[in-house]
Amino acid sequence: MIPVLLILIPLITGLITFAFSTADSAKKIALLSAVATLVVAGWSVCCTPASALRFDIAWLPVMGSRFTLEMDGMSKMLCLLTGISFPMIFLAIFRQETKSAPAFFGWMLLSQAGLMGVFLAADALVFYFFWELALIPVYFLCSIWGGERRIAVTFKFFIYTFLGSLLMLTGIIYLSYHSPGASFAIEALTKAALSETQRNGLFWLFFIAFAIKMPIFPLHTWQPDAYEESPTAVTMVMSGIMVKMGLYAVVRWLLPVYPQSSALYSDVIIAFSVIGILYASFIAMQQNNLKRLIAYSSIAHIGLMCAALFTAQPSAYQGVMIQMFSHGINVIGLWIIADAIEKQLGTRLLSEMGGLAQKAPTLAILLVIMGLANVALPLTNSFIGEFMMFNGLFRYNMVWAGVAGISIILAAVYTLRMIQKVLYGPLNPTTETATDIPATAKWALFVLVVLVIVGGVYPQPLIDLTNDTVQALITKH
Amino acid sequence: MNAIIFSALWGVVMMFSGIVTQNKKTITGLSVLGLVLLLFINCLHAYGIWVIKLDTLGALHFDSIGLFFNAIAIFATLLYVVLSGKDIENTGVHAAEYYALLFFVLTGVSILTAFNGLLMLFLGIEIMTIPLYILTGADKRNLKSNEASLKYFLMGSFSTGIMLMGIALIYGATGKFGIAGGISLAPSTGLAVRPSFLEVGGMILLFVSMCFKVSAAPFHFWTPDVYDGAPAVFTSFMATIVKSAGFFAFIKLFDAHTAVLGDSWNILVPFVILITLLIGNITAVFQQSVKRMLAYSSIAQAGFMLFALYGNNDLSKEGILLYAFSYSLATIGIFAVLIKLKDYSLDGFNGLATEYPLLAFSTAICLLSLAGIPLTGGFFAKYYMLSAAIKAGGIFWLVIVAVLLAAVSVYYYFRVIQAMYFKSGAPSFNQPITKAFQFTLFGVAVMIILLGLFPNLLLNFFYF
Amino acid sequence: MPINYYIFFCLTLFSIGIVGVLTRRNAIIIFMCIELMLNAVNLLLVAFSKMHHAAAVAAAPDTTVGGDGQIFVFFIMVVAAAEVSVGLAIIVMMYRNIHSVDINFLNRLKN
Amino acid sequence: MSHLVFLVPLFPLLGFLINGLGRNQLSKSSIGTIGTGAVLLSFLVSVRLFMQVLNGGGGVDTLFYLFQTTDLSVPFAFQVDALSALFLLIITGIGTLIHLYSTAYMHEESAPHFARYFAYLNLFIFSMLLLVLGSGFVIMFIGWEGVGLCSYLLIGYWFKNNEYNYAARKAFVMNRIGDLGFLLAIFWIISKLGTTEYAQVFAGVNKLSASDITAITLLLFVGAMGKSAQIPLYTWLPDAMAGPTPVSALIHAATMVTAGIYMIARTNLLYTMAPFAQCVVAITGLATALFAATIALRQNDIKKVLAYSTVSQLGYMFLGLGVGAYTGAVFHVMTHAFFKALLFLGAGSVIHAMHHEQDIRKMGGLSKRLPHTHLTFLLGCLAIAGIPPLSGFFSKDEILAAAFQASPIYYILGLAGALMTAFYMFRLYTLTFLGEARFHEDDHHPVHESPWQMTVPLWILGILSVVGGWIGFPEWILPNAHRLESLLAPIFAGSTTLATEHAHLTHSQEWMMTGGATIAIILAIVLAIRSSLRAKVDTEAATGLAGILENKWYVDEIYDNAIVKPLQSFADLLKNVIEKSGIDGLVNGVGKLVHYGSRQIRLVQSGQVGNYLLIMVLSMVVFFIIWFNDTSLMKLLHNIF
Amino acid sequence: MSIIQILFYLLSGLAVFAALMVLLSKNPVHSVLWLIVVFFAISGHYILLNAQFLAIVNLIVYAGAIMVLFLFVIMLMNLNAATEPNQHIWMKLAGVIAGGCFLVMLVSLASQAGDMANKTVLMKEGNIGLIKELGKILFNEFVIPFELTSVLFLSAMVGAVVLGKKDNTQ
Repeated sequence: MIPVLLILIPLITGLITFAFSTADSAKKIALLSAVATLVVAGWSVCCTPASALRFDIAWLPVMGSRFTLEMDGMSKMLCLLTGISFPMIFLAIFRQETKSAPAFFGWMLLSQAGLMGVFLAADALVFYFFWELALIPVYFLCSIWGGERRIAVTFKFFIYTFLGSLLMLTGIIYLSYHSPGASFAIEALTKAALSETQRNGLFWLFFIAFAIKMPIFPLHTWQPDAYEESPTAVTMVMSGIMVKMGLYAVVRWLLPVYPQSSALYSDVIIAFSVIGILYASFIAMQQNNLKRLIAYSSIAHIGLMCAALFTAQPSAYQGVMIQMFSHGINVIGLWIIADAIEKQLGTRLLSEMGGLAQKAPTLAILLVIMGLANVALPLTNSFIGEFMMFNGLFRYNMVWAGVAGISIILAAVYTLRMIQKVLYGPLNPTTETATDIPATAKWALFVLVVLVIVGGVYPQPLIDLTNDTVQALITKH
Repeated sequence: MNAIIFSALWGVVMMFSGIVTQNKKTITGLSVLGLVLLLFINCLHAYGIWVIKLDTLGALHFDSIGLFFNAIAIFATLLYVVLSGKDIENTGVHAAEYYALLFFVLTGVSILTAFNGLLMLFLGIEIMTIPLYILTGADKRNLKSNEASLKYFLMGSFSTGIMLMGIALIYGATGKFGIAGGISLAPSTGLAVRPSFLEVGGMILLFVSMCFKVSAAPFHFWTPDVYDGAPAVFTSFMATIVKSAGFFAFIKLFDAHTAVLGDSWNILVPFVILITLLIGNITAVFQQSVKRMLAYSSIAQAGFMLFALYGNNDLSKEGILLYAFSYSLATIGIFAVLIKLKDYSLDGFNGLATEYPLLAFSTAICLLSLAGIPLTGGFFAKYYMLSAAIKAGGIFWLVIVAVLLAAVSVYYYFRVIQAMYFKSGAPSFNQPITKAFQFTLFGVAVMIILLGLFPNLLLNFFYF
Repeated sequence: MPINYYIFFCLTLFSIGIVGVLTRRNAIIIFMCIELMLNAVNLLLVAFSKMHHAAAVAAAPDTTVGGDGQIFVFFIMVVAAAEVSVGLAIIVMMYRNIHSVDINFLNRLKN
Repeated sequence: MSHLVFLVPLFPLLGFLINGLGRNQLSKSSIGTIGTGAVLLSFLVSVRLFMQVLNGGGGVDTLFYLFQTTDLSVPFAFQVDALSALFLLIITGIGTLIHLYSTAYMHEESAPHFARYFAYLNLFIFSMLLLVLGSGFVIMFIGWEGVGLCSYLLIGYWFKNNEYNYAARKAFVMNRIGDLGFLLAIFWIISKLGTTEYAQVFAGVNKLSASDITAITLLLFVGAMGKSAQIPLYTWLPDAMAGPTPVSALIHAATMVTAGIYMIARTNLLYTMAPFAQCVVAITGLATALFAATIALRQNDIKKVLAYSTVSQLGYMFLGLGVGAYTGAVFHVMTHAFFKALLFLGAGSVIHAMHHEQDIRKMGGLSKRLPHTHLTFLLGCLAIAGIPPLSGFFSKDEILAAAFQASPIYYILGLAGALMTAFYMFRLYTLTFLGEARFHEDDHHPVHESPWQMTVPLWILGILSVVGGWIGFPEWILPNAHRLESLLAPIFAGSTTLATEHAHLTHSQEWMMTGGATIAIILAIVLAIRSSLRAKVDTEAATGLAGILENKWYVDEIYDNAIVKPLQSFADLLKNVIEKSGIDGLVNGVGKLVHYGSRQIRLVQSGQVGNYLLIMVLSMVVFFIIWFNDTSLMKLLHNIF
Repeated sequence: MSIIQILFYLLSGLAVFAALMVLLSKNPVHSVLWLIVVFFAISGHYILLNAQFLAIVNLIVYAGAIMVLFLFVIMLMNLNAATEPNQHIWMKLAGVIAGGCFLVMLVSLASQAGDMANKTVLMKEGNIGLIKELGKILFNEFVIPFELTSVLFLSAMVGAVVLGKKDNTQ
C-alpha cells in the first residue's frame, strides 16, 4: 500500500492544488502534502512488513504489463530523498512571490508523483510511463516560470530527453518480446533470451536514454542551459532528484538485465564518464555564472557515479547508493543558496558579487558548508560515497581512478573560487545592500546541513538500507 | 449492413431536410440524431440484431473488428458534428447537403469495413471519395478551396485509374475479384507456387493506389494542398475518419496478400514507411500555418500507421483500431479549436491558455496525444504500432528511425503548446466560444487520457 | 487471339493516358486522358473475362465464368459517369473563379 | 585501557560548537575562556593518557563504525600509543598556550569574529587530534583534510582582503594535490589488503610486493609533501602567513605541517621496506631544507623568514625520515614545535607591538622596549640555530648524524643548511631587536610590551625550547639517556629489525663533528650579527642573486606560467570552443539540419499537379524495379542495416 | 490471317492513333472528337469479343453522354481555340519518359508472366457478353453493389447541385 500512497498523495493534492485560487492556500496545501509524503516515505524506511512494500494489480493484460510497484532498499532511499527534498524546496521558496502559484505548486507535486513512480516501478512499461510523466510537469514549470531563454532551452531539454526515452521504449518493447511470457516484469526481462548482438544493441538503447538523463558527457549540453533558465525550485528537483533517475535506472534496469554487455562496455562508459568528470570540472573552473558553475559541478559528480556503477565493485555500488542520496541533499542546498543570492542581488555573475559574508553571515556559513560538502570533505556526507566510489574505481582500474582523482583537486579549485567570489573580498555596489537569507530558507538549509553532517559521520543507516540492492547487484554479476 | 443502409437512408433524409426547414440548428440536430441512431444500430449489428437482413451473396463480410471500427468511425463523426456542427452550418449555404454527403461518406466507410472483394473495395472507396471532392470545394468563392478540390479530384481520379488497372491485372491472373490472395501450395511438392507476375503487378498497382488514399509517401502530394485548401471543418473530417477508414481497408486488403509480393513486400513497405515518416515529420517542422502543419503531421501519422500494415499480425489489427480512435479524437479536437480561430498560423494560438484555460488544456492534451506522450491515447497507439513492427521483426532499424522522427514531431506539436501557454496574445475567434463547446472538448481530452491509462477499455469491446 | 495481344494493347492505351495526364495543362484534357485510362482497363477486363470464359467453357458449355469481369466494367462505367459529373462541376466552378482551366495556375497551395 | 581517549577530541569539538553557534551571544572573555579551556582540558586528559602509555598502557579504542560494507569496514577508532600520545601532548600543550596567547592578540576583533576565530582554532585542534589519534588511514585522512580546511579558513580569516583569500585557496588546493596521493595510497592498500587499520596493514605487509610498497609509500609521500610543504608543493606555506600570527605558530609551524612527518613515522615499516621511496624522501627533504634556507636568507618580512625557516626545518625532518632516523625526526618535530611556536609568537608579539608592521627593515632596537619578547626570541633563535645544550641542537644533531651514516654528502649539505639557518635567524634577530630603531613612533600608539596572556606563553615555550631536548641525550654524551628513543622504540621496532646496519660512528668522531659544527654555527651567527648591524638597510629591491632570492627563485611565477595559466586557457578552450561550438554546436546543428531539411523538402511540394503526378508515376516505376530486383536489394539493405 | 485478326489490328491501330491524337491536338474540341474515335474503336473491340451489352453501353454512356458533356463544357468555356499554352518542354519530356518507363515495366511484367503465354481470348463466341446473361449475373450476384451505386449517384447529384448552383445568399 505504501508505494501507492507515495504516488497518490502528491498526485491528488497536485491536481487539487490547481483548483485553488490564492497563492497562500496553494503553498500551504503543497507543503502539507509534501510533508505527508515524507512521513509515508519515512514509514517505509523504518518499520514495515515486506508485503506493504509491494503493490501489484493487473493493468494491461493484453500486453503482458502489470501495474507493479515494489520497494527495495534503493527505492526506499530515493523515495526518502524525494520525500525530504520537496518540503525543503517548498520551504525555501515559501516566502517568495510566485506568479500563479497554484499552478506552480500543482505542477511541482505532479512531478513529485512522477518521480516517485519512477523509483517504485517494477514493470518496464510502468517505469517508462512514469519516466515520461516526471518530465512533462518539468517542461511546463520551466517554460512558464523560467528565465529569459526558457522556451528554447526547455524545448531542447525536452526533446533531448524525450528522444532518449523513445529509444528506451523501443528497447523495452523489443526486450519484452524476447522475455518469457512476453512480460514487462523485471524478473522476466532478466531472463530474456537474446543473442549477443541483440543484447549489446539493446544495452545501448537503454543506456543512451539513461545517459541523457544523468547526463553523461557528451550528451550533457542540455543541462547547464536548463539549470540556468529554470526556476530554481525546479532546478532543485532536476538536479537533486531527476538526475538520479538515470543512475537509478542503470542500477535497476540495465545492470541486472544486461550483465554481460555492461561488463563488455564498462571500459567505454567509464572512459566517457571520466572524461566528462574532468571536462565538466575544467569548465566549472572558468565559469562566471553561479548557476552554470553548479550545473557543471553536478555533471562532474554524476560522471563519477556513473563510472562507479560500471566497475562491478561492491564498494563502488555502495558508494553510489550513498552518493545518490548525498548529492541530492547537497545540490539542493547549493541551489537554495544560489537562489537566495540571485534573489538578493539580481545577478548570477560571480564577477559582480563579493563580500556577502559581511552582509549575510548565515548565508556565508551555509554556503561554505554546502561548498565543502560539494568538494567531498571528510565528515560531510559525500566523502563516504566518493571514497567508496573511488575505491571501487581504483580496484577496477587504477589509472582511471588516478585520472578521475584529479577532479578532487579541480572540485576544490572551482568550489573555493565560487565561495571566494561570492562571499569574500570587499563589498561592491551590487552587494552593498544585501541582507541575510530568509527565515524559511534558513530552516530548510539547517535541516539539510544536519543531514550533511550526520550523513558524513554516521552513514551506516544508508548503507544498511541499500544493502539488499547492492547484494542483488553483486550476485547478478 | 445495418449501418450501410441506414446511413444511406439518413443521407437522403438529410438531403430533403434542407427543403423542409431552413433552420440550420434543426438540421444539425437531425444529423446528430441520425448519427446516434446509426451508432446504435451498428452496435445492434455487433450483437447480431439485423434491422434489414439481406443476403449479400459474399459481396460483404461482416466481422467483429470491422463493426467495431465502424462504430469508432461513427462515434468520431458524432463527436465531430457535435464539436464543429456550427462551423459546418457556416460554410456556404448548403448545410443539409453537406450533412447528406457526410452520411454518404459514412456509407462508404461502412462498406470499406466489410468489403469482401475488389469490387466492393472499389465501390466503397469511390462512394467515400466522391463526396469528399465536393466537400473540399464547398467554399466556392475561396480560390484555395477550388484549387484543392480540383487537385484532389484530378489526382484522385488518376489513382482510381491505377487501382482499376491493378484490379484488372489481378483478375486476369486469378479470374476472381476476391481478396483471399492467389498464393497456393503445389499439390505434389507442398511448396508455395510463385504467383503469376500479372497478379504481382496488379498488387503493386493496388498498393500504390491505396498508398495514395492514405497519403503515404511518395503518393502523398495531394494531402498538404488539399487539407490546407479545403474548408478546415471538412479537413478535420477527411484527415480523421476518412483516412482511418482508408487504412482499415488497406490493412484488410493486404491481410492475405502480403505473401504474393514475397520479399519485395519487405522492401516496399519499409521503404514507403521511411519516406512517409521522413517527409511528414521533417516538412512539418517548417510550417507556420497550423492547418498545414497538421496536414503534414497527418502524413507522419500515416507513416506510423503503416507499421500495422507491415506487421500484419494481431497487434496491428488492435493497434490500428486504437490508433484510429485516438488519432481521430485528438485531430478532431485540435481542428475544432482551429476552425474557430481567425488566424490559422501559430501566432493565432498565442495566449489561448490565459483566456480559455480549459480550452487550452484540452487542446494541449490532444497535441500531446498526437505526439505520443504517455498518459494519452496516442502513446498506446504508437506503442502498438512499434510493437507490431518489432514483433513482425526485420525492421528494427526502421523502428529506431521512427522514434527519432517522433522526437522531431514533438518539436512541431509543442510549438502550438508553446504558443498557447508561454506566449502572450489575444486570440480572436470567428464565433464565440460557448461553455458547451469547451466542456465537450474537455470530454474529448478526458477520453484521450482514459484511453492512455486504460486502453483495455476500448480493446475489451473488441474481445467480447 | 492470344491474351498477350490484348494486354499489350491495353497497357499501351493506358500509358498513353498517363502520358497525356503528365504532359497536358488543360484540366479537361487531363480528365479526358484519365477516361482513356479507364477505357483501357475496361477493355482489358473484358478480354480477361473472355479468356477465363474460354478456359471454363471447354469444361461446361453454359458456364457464366467471366461474366463478373464484364459486370465490373459496367460498374466502372457507372462510377466514371458519376465522377465525370462531379469533376466537370468542379472544373466549371474553377473556371468561374479564375477563367482558366490551366492546372499550372493551381499554385496557391504549395510548400 | 582507559576510555578517556574520546574526551581528547571531544572538548575542542564542543568548544567549536559552542563558540560557533553562540558567536552572536557570547562575550569576548567567555569566548576566550571556552576556547582556551577546551584545549586545556584536552591537554590534561592527554597528559593522563601519556602517563598511561609510559606505564605500558595504550591500545585501540573503537567508538563506532564509520561504515561497514561487505568488503570494507572502517571503524571510527582511536589508537593511543607512544607516538600519538607524544603528538597529543605537543598539539594540546602548544595549542593551549597559543589559545591563551590569542585571547590577547586577537583582542581588536569584534565578538562574532573573535568567536569565529576561536571556533576555527578549536576545530583545528579537533581535526589534528583526529589525525594523530586515528587507528587507521581513513581516520587519519579525515583529520588530514580537516586540518587543511581549518588552515584554509584561518588563512582567509580576514576575508575582506582578496590577497589573503587567494593565499587560503592556494593552501587548500596544494594540500588537495597531496591529498589525492594520500587517497590513492589508501585505495592501493585497500585493494591489496582489504583494510585500512594500521595494525592489520602492518601485520599483512608481507602480502605486499615490493613494487606495491614502493608505490604506496611514494603516494603517501605525495600527501606528506602537500601537507608538510616540501618541494614542489611548498609554495603555499609562505603565503599562508596571511593568517593571524598565532595561527601561523600553531598550524603552520608547530602542528599541522608536521602531519606529514607523523604519517611517515607511523608507516615507518613500509618505508623501511622501500629503499627507493626512502631515498626520494631523503633527497626531497634535503633539497627543500637547502632551497628554503637560501630563500630565507633574503626575506624581509618577519613572518616570511620564519615561514621559510619552517619549510627548511621540515626538510630536515624528512631527511631524518629518509635516512631511517625516525626517532630523530619525531624528536625534531617536538623541539621544532617548541622553538618555532616560540619564534612565531615572539614575532606576533613584535607585530602586535608595531601595529601590524611586519617588515624587519622598518624595525630595529626593539630589545629594550620588548624585553620579554626579546629574551624569549633570542632563546628561540639559539635553539633553532642548534647551539648546545638547547633543544634544537639535540634533535638536529641526531638527524645529521644519521645522515652522515647514510651518506657524507647528506651530512655536508645538511650542515650547510644548518649554517644558513643560523645566519638568517640571527639576521632576523639583529634587524629586529638590535641596532637603531628604524621606525617612526606614534605618540598615541607607543611601542609597548605585550600583556601577560602573550608573554606567559612566550616564557613557557622559551623554557621548553631550552630544556625540551634533554629527553634525548645522544649515546655519546650520556649513555642510555635517550628517553624518547626508548619511548618510541615499540613504534619503530619493525623498522629497526629490518634496517641495514651502518657502521656506527665512534664517540670521538661524534665529538669532533659536533664540535666543528657548533663552531661553524657560532661563526655564522657572529657573521650574521655583524653584517646585519653594518648593512645599510634600504627598502629598495635587491639585484643579482640577492634579487632572485628575494623573489624566492621566481618559483611562484614559474608555477603560474607553466601550470596555472595553461590550465586556465585549456579550461577556457573547453568552455568557449569545445562546449559551445563543438558539442552544443553539434546538438544544435542537428536541430538546424532538420530545419534546413524542412525548408528544402517542402520545395518538392511545388503546388503543381503535373509534378506531383510525375513523381507518383516515377515512384511506381521504382516500385517495379524494386520488385524485379528484390533479392539483390534485400541484400543491400541488410548489409547497410 | 483471319478476318478477326485483321479487324483486331485495325481497331487497335485506330485506337492507338486516335489516343495519340487526343494528346497531340492543340484544340480541345479536336481532342474530344479523337477521344470519341477511341471509344468507337474500343466498342469495336467489344463487339469482336462478343460483349454486345458493353459495346452498346460504351457508345451510349461514354461516346454519347460523357463526351457530349465534355463538349458542352468546352463550348461553355469557349475553349475551342488552341488557347492552351504549352507545357514546359522538360516537363513534357519527363512525362513521356515516365509514361514510357511505366509501359516498359508493365509490358515486361506481362511478357514474363508465363501463365499468360498460352492463354487465348475467346473471340466472337461465348454468350456471357449478352444482355440476358449479364442481367442474370447483375441481378443475382451483384445486386447489392448495384443498389449501392445509387448512393454514388445521389452524392454526385448533390455534388452537382452544391457546386453548380449559384449561392444567392452570399
